Amino acid sequence: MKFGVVVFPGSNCDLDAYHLLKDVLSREVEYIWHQAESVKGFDCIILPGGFSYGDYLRCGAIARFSPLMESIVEFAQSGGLVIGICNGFQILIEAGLLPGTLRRNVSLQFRCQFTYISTENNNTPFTNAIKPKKILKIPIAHGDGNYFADEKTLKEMKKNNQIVFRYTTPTGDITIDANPNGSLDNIAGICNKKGNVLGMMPHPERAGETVLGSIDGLSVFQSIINNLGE
Amino acid sequence: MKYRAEIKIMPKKGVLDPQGEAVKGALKTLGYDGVHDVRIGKYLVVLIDGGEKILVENKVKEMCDKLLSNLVIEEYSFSVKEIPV
Amino acid sequence: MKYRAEIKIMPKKGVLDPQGEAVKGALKTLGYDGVHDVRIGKYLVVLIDGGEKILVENKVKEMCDKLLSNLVIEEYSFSVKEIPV
Amino acid sequence: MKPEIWRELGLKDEEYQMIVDVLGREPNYVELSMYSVMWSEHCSYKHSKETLRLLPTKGDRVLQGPGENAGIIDIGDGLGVCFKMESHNHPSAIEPYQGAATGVGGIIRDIFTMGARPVALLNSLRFGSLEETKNRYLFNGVVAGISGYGNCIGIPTVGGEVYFESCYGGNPLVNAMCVGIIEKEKIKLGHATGSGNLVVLVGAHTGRDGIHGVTFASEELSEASKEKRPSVQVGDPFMGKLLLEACLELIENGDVVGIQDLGGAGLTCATCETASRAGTGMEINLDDVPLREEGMEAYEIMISESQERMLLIVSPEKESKVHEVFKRWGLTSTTIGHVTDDGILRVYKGGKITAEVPAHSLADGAPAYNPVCSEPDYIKAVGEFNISEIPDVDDANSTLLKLLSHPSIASKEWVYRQYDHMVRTCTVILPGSDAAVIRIRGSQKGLALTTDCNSRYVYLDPQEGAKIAIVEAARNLVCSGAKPLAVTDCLNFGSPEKPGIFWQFRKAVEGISESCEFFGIPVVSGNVSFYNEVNGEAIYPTPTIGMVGLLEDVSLCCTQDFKKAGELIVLLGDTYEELGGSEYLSVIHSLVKGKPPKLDLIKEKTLLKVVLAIIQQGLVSSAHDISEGGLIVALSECCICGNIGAKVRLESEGLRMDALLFGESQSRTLLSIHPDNIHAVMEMALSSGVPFKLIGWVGGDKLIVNVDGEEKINISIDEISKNWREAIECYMK
Ligand SMILES: Nc1ncnc2c1ncn2[C@@H]1O[C@H](COP(=O)(O)OP(=O)(O)O)[C@@H](O)[C@H]1O
Ligand SMILES: [Mg+2]
Repeated sequence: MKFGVVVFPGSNCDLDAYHLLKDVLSREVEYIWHQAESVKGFDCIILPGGFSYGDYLRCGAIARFSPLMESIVEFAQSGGLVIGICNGFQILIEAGLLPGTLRRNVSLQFRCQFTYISTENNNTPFTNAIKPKKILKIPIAHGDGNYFADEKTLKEMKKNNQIVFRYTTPTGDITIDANPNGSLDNIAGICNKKGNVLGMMPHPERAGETVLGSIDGLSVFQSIINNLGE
Repeated sequence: MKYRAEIKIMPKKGVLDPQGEAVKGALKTLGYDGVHDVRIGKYLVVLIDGGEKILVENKVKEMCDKLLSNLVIEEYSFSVKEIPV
Repeated sequence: MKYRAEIKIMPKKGVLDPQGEAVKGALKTLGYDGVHDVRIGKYLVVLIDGGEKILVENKVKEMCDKLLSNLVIEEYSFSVKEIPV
Repeated sequence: MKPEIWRELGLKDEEYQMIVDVLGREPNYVELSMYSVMWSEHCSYKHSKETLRLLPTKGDRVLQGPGENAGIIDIGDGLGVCFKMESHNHPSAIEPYQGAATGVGGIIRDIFTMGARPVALLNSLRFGSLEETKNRYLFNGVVAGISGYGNCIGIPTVGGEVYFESCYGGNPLVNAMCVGIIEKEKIKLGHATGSGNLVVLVGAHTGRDGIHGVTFASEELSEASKEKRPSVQVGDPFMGKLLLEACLELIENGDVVGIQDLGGAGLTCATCETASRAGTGMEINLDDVPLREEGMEAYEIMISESQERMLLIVSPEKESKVHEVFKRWGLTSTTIGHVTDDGILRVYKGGKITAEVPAHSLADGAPAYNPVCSEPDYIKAVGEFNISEIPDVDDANSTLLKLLSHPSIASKEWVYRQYDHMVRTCTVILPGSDAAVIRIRGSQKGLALTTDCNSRYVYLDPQEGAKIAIVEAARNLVCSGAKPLAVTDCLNFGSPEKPGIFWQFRKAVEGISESCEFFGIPVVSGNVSFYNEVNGEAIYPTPTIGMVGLLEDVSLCCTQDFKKAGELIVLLGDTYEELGGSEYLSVIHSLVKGKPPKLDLIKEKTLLKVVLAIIQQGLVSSAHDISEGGLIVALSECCICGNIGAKVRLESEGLRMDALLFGESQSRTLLSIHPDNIHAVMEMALSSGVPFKLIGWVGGDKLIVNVDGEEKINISIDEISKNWREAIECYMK
């Protein structure tokens, strides 16, 4: 099983995802430069966090036109596993692989802090290893994580169980205070209809070692590994 | 020929504009009570070479749809003027 | 009376506009070779009540100087129209 | 040439004469502009270099001392830690966001110029009172600028400090520090060695950024250039990131001979310094410099301070490869000249020589001044202070809350939650404890990082205050479990041409030297910022100290928060009746008076030795340095961060209540210890003569303090926490 971490100009969490997969989970992983032709040979593609193209204009707006994205879109449409974290989530949305949009945080400020999230759908390739009801402690670090979708889209998403993660209190209550950025319905992560494309604002790759204050992020990657079947 | 395209990109009606809200609040605290709505968007000036104006206008529209604006939350309008040499 | 003020805020001439540069680059890679300059600024629409138009215009200018634009790196222009009731 | 011209450029008459003597002729306007920027205080250190010689810069771990772009310290395993702090005060006063952002960008370039991978940022900030709108605007803008640049480029901002004092009202201080890791044999220097090697300019196009407004008054300028305005530098962290990656890739592969960032004085500085360091000369052609604006004149191109640019010295064989690498990273790079052996910096434009000056005289030929130095009158005045003039505390509870909610003491979370302090997944101790700790990938080791300076102490007694700044930094590192290694300093003062200010400067440097000598902690890099004044009023003398410490085993690091109910609270060190310069005196009695607490270096050394040993043996659950606000504020911080209460008994032993509770006596540390370890710790402390007091235990949901059996403080942690956490937030809403 081989993971690919895409490197856009301005990506800066590529290193962290790579480190976690290679050094912590001892999996095969390679960086993929954004100008590469294709993602052939990879089983799971990770779009890491960062500031691709400086997040100028809109987060992810320019990166989605990178040559590699075409091949990633095909990969996704043919059922390949794609996970976008933070800026990666924004890119997936701009690329039309995920619905809705991510706007400026209501605070109008960048936020870096630990958050708590509940798993609303344990039945995806990215969440099947997460114990039901388990509240995950995973940090966020973004200025534009305020999820929005119009009512129609939101209904669709609910119908298809596309809402995967929501911000909660440490005890699992979904409240306004638990919402770090103003996201609609405390949405922290969503997937596409098929469930093979996930986007999430929290950084599971930052919660994979005890010294870093949490290992709750591991279960996301463990799910992928289970799903790809050792 | 050289053209100057001016593009306005605004948050769609009904879509919350936190930045606009914040500025409205700030203006009120500064004592501008008359202010009852503020919407904030982007303004782009693009200098572009091209043939007939109509063609350039189509190009600009295409740019807006493809890259410059996000149709989920934004709407845009633009004007193209020829730059006299 | 009700007025609608439209305010354009742009980076001053000579001040670097990294965002504009990046978007220009993106447009070129998308094949829009004709594009040779992109500048990106803000566009504000402010709805404001007031008496005579001239007074409102002064108010708006004051807002721009005080809060809306950063005169060190930006320049602005605006227009005020009365909203017919 | 008319005197107005060089005077407008900020050159003294005798300095102009020196230039004429060096050249053997009158300089032209381009040459004069180049000299004016290189011989400015900022580039030439002409008022400070003599005094700075006092600083200890040697040590067996020192791989690179002052003089290069940043200092480097050996941390074993073939690795070095490379770091430097720099000020961006004046740009931040004019445009807080861009001023701070470009400050961060600049210090990052200093680090990767050495070949080091930047791994952490810190910042030391000072503003006037948050009561004033202007100061809130500056504070907000500066923090946004630091976050805007640091987050985007992907280097965690892990620590720093923020103080609010009216003296910084019109002149905020923005000191940014960057820390990098480097493989010893990969160290690169800014040397233009090898006649015939090529000079490559890469990064942003050159515009009229930051060109001194004064030059525009000069009559030599053409009509056309008259209405050209100088523009504020704008940072582009995205391009900064591309430059960082591309340059490190080239250095990694050994494809560059020398490398230098373009900072103050832009192209002039980068060319003459690299040549001067290598004892070579250089020829560059301005027609090859990519420009952002039309019709830029030679002098503008030479002194432009456009951001995100680097200068590389490359051998002809590598030229094409170097350009390829930059192209892959989407950067513009151009060969603008070559290295010569005649020691002359020759600048061509339009096929003609527009400047021809000895590189060495530009870079290092500036005069060194030894300004008049005399004790300012205020020193005596503030020194005369009799504590009996002020009433002792009656309501300690409300006093504590007042202190905790004062912005200088209150939680800085409003600041650091805007910074990505976790990217690179190496931050082991996040902002909010005494020092930040980052792990070093691929090893057991970790680095502890802090910035410190109580400038009120320095104001009251520059020498003692500076000594204390060093030991406080050391104490913060030790409390985190690290051994202090080395210092970078950022010396912020008023005008050195005023005898009283220069005296402050001189004394402060002496103080730093004294502490550093004593602890064997060398100063390996730093920066001087003079003329921090608003209409004649200088800021408090502020020698900001950045210190780096080493943990052999990062898993043994220690935080300040109380961990478990039932653990015992120990106070190491003696408390004296010292309130001079204290936060208590200033916040509660609006007095900035007295002498700072006295510092006994020997006592401090034994304390730090013991605390470090205790932590390294894993005998304590928490350790916290006692600084602003004294014992009870420190206790409150331990409780708040651990979200647990404490019950404490103290003996006044004849001390005033306020001195006991809120005095800032030095060489003290608060520990929380599991009962099983208490004897071991006591042994270690007493055997080395460190005063040891068991003052209470952790537990409950209140902070309760009894003095001589009488309850003086009894507040719920919730209330303490609320006051401490929300203070800054409330101002910034
Ligand atoms: N400007 C800042 N940027 C990042 N972290 C900061 C900043 N100011 C303060 N902090 C963090 O807040 C905590 C408290 O700061 P401070 O009171 O100066 O600690 P100390 O008194 O122990 O030096 C420290 O962890 C410090 O790193
Ligand atoms: Mg301290």
